[in-house]
Amino acid sequence: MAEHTMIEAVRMALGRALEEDPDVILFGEDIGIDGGVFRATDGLIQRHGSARVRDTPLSETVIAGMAVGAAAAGLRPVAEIQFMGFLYSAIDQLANHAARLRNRTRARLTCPMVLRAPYGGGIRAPEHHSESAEAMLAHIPGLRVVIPSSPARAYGLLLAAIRDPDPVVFLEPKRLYRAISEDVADSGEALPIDAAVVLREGTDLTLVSWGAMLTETKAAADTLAADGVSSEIVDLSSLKPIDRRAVRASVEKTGRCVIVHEAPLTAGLGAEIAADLAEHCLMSLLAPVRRVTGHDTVMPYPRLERRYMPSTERIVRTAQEVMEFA
Amino acid sequence: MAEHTMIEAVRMALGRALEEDPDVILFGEDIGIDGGVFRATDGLIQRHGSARVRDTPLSETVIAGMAVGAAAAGLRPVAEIQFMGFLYSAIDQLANHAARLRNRTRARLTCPMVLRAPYGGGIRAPEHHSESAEAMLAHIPGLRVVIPSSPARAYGLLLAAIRDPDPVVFLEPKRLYRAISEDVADSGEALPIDAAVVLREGTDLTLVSWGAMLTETKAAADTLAADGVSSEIVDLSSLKPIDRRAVRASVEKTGRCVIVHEAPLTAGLGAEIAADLAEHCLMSLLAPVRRVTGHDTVMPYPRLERRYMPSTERIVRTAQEVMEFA
Amino acid sequence: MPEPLGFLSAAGEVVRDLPDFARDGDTLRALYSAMARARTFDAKAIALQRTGRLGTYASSLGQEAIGVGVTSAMTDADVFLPSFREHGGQLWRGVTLVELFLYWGGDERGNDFAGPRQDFPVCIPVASQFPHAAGVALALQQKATTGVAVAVGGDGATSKGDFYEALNVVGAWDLPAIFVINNNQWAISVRRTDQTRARTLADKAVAAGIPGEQVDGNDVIAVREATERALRRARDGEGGTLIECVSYRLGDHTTADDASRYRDDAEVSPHWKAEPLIRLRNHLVANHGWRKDDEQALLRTTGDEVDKAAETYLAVAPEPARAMVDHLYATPPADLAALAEELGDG
Amino acid sequence: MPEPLGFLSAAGEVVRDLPDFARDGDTLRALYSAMARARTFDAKAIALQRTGRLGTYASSLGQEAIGVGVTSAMTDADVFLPSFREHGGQLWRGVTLVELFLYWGGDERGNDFAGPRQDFPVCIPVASQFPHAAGVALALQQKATTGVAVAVGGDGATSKGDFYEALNVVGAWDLPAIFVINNNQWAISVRRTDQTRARTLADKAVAAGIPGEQVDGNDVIAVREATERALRRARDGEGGTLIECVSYRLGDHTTADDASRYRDDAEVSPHWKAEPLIRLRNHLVANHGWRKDDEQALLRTTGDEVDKAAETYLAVAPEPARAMVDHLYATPPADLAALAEELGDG
Ligand SMILES: Cc1ncc(C[n+]2csc(CCOP(=O)(O)OP(=O)(O)O)c2C)c(N)n1
Ligand SMILES: Cc1ncc(C[n+]2csc(CCOP(=O)(O)OP(=O)(O)O)c2C)c(N)n1
Ligand SMILES: [Mg+2]
Ligand SMILES: [Mg+2]
Repeated sequence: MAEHTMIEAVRMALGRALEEDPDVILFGEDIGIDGGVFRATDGLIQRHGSARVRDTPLSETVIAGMAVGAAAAGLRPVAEIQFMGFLYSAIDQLANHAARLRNRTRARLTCPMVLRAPYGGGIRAPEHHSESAEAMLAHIPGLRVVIPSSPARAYGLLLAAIRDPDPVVFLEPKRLYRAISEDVADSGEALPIDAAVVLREGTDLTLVSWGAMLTETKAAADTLAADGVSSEIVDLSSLKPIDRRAVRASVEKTGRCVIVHEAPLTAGLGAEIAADLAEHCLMSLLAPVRRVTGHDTVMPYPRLERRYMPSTERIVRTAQEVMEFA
Repeated sequence: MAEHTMIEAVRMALGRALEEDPDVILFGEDIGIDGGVFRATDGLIQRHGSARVRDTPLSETVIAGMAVGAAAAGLRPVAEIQFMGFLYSAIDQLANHAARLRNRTRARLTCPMVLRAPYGGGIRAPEHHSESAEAMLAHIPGLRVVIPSSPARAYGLLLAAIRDPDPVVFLEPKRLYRAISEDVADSGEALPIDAAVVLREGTDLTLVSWGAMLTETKAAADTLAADGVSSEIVDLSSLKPIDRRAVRASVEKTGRCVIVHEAPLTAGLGAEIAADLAEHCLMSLLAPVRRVTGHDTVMPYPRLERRYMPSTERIVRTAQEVMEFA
Repeated sequence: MPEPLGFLSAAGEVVRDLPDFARDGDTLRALYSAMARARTFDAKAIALQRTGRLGTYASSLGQEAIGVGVTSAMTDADVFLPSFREHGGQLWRGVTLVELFLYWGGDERGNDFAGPRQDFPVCIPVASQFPHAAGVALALQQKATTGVAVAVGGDGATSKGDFYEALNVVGAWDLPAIFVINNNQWAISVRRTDQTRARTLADKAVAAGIPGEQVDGNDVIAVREATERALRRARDGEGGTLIECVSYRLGDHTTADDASRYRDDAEVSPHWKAEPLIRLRNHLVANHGWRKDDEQALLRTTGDEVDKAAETYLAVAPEPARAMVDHLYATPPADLAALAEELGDG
Repeated sequence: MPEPLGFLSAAGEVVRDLPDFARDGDTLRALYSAMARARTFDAKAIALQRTGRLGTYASSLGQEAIGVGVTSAMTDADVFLPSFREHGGQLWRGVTLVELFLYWGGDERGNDFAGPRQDFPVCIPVASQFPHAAGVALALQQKATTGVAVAVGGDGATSKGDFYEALNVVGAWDLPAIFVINNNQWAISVRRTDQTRARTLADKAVAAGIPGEQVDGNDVIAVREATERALRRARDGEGGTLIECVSYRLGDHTTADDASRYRDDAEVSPHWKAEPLIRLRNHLVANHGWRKDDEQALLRTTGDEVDKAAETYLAVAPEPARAMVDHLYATPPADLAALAEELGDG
């Protein structure tokens, strides 16, 4: 087993999928000879040919819509939207078609497609390149929305997404693409797609997060541990459907919860988790459920970006307030 | 003062806006000679001419994007999307442009546009004609999202939306278009755009809802009243920004809260309200905050539609459980 | 500007050498019967809607030649992706009358065709079927079949980005796809000429660098012939085609529409003379011995068949409430499984 | 297929009768200086980016004639809506070098132009500026001004529904809008010929029924002349025009790109001979007494000006954190007002 970055793990999973299933096909902007702007598909066109690894015209609506058609007709398209900021044009096809085809044909036609997109900020990218609009997608019944938090999870979850018989939006935390390496075996083994995972066990407080924000969340847990606070970290991982049981179980144990995400506060996915806890775990809660999120504004241009993103300090401070609550 | 339906009130507000401000311009599909598929613009092209009341080609992206450009260049466009199910194609222009233009130019260019769309189900419409995707829009910083609940509120809020210096998505509960009449004076008076309103005062329980679901919510309150439960009804009215203080004040008083909306549960806007209460009113809560929503699925075709929609009975039952909670 | 391709005049006279298939009386009778069947279905659907027994319905009155002409050229290897106005095409493909009634009656089972399992259901969001067609064509190409994806949309649909993006990728990738435009001159209340300044809708193919052709959409022979040629080109690896079928919407946009608000009878009436059934009937009478008896028998059997289908449809009980969640995912996630239980079979 | 409109050969010889403005030495010197200024800005921006003092940057190297040619034809009554690659155009319009540096350095104040207050800022989501241009044109038309909306986008942008829907409404409504395509042959790594099968990008105008013209995008005279004509038509109420400027992207897509991954030097090198500055310099030397001194003086003043602007930019402190919420709405809703307080001026 060798160490790999997340971008390598994504590439490995894509390569594996192309190898194991002749129906898998990749398309998107600049994914061919260029290997994708983040190099997620680097080398794949050389290995699998330009029929299976295709550069599309610059057309996000047709990328999504063509994936629907191809999936219904027997392929397993894995399409890429270059940045989540350009995925909005694909929402119509996702919401009105991808998510509904099985249901509205009573399973006569299905839609086993994956739409990959890098999401999130923190890399000083130009405007519209740092979106975290996962909550919008998580509101669409019939979709799956998955976000990995590490190279190994990216590998296993992407394989699971590709093999899943239903449409999956697979959002890759671009800040993590090269930030961390870990052992990833190209084993062909998928991870369970609908499951949250406990990344670290703890007893005093539950920290729920996903994707890149787990970096700050873990750092906050470290700081808190030094203060004697034992945090349990739940990586939500599947944002749609949500593994409510896992989150509830943790909070029932700890009695306290802080949710961390990069997207703006209002109607972010943290709301759903807090609401679920308010409904189902009210009696276990020893303190208000708090959310540490991006400020309730548009992601600023790079110069103020850091001031927008939830920092380790903000998480720690909020967690301390939650711990002090009596 | 005369009684008017909501569709008449919308038409009155549009007519008033066209009269009082030469910069107001209406465009959308079939809003001209046909008067809009719901007749919201009936007669306006005759009165204000085909330069100010314009039929667009069938192009939702350009309807939204053209509104952005026209607003920035000094008009006050009031554009119509024929049904909310066709608004998804406009989200890119809303999220990436309308909502950001002021911020990204530090107020050099602004975007005083309104995008109207009928939303919601319950009228046995064909598929894709019954969407309630308000939560997706409420997640977009920089937008306003407003939903009226009665003819008078539609009139006053639509005028407020048109006069507002920022972009507003104005969602009209089509089930109410002709369902109720009330006194509406064509006074030119706008209602406050960012404020929730208490439709009915009560002491035991807060019911939060918006748009057409207030019908069932009020009916539920009546049933509960007969049982001796006094419900306070909050019409959220502005879904973005949310008048959090008004909701909190009510729940701090009553200690119990049920939120009612037609959209699917997961990541619906009810989550944000419940989360806000879980964070800010935990100590006032005598029972878990519950949500009565459309089932967590796609709006079914008409034959099962009624089984999808939150019914008065479901609201009553949930409220009773909340009341019985100890 | 060339005339649209046409073989029969409005009166049914042959104005151009007929293609082989159109010399065969049986074939023409089949086409005629299919159009008549669509029209009978149409009338019944409107009647049911008017009496509260069907949902909002989009009539294909006057445009029957398009769906029938297009699909009659297709094979089982092909995939049909209709808009919401191509009942005649769906019926030719093997969708049953009961299924159509179920769909328009508001029951998802209407999309679970027993027949053309690969065909797409009705598409309500205008033009959104064109990207699907590109995707289907990609799959057909990739799997080295001879199949072609054939999508139909309206004149209004040509204004939507979906149409254009899909047309463009069909061109760029040489996809075996045919986009057919049912140009019935109206998109609800918006005239074709207010929809776009393009000289013809077929001209829009220029933007994608693929062939575009205008045909008389009221001439089922022309529609079929143009489709056959385009299918042949696609099967030969020559890529896609845009076909504009010039026709006219004789009825309201849907049962929810009142066309008298935006167009006069004086505009509509002349088009009744050019509609697709009369001309083919005239041609059959003049050249293939079609008699009054044949016509009456056809109307009778078609009427009976449609009435029976309507009765069958009306007798179908709605699905249990749980059906609305049972089909959302292949394997319902925990919450939905619980919800299905709760909704139960009632 | 007609040749693209051009007046100067790559070597700078006059190949067609010059328009009046191009007979004037001062005008040509101004155009040349503007292109040189854009190129100097470009080099500085890349240098700053390489040393971590600027964000990701899109160079306009080799395409300076497009922005400069287009905007030099425009007046203050018009509105410019650039993509992200038209620095020369923005500068001509009066955006300052400091503002451009601020924008690309990641500071929103870079969009708060002191100069052309009505112009749109850089547009990152490809093609989304075209619907804005249609809207601006609508406002200009409605307010009975003589203004025209002029948007620029890339060859890749022509594949996007936004472009097409906007072009179509410009045609349908006779809007005073000009859509300019900077066809630099590449959309990141995708070749123009893989982007679309359309014969030319100008041909896409056929789909909207408006005039489309192909011009030599490396000939600033041609670009300006075509724009002037289109502006005149628009001001005369004759509606919109699509202008394709054929050029070549000499550099990487942006500083984040490595073009050597997908194209060879062998492909790029010949294009260096056709780039826009050399030919105009040759023409100036041959016809308008442009000397080495002039050139050196120009490079010196431009270099100094750009260096000074860069210094000014680098000295601008970031805004306080509250700026990120202060400008979201005209009147911040309660929660944002509170957040602004909390973020404070630090
Ligand atoms: C994207 C979208 N926008 C709006 C509508 C509402 N609508 C339904 S049909 C229609 C007109 C369609 O005209 P055309 O494409 O010519 O087809 P026709 O109805 O004439 O067959 C409109 C605006 C829709 N279904 N989808
Ligand atoms: C809608 C959208 N999709 C994808 C991107 C990412 N992207 C930025 S520039 C670019 C290529 C643009 O090509 P072209 O239109 O030819 O303009 P050029 O960069 O060559 O000037 C892409 C794909 C984007 N900015 N917007
Ligand atoms: Mg039509
Ligand atoms: Mg380009």
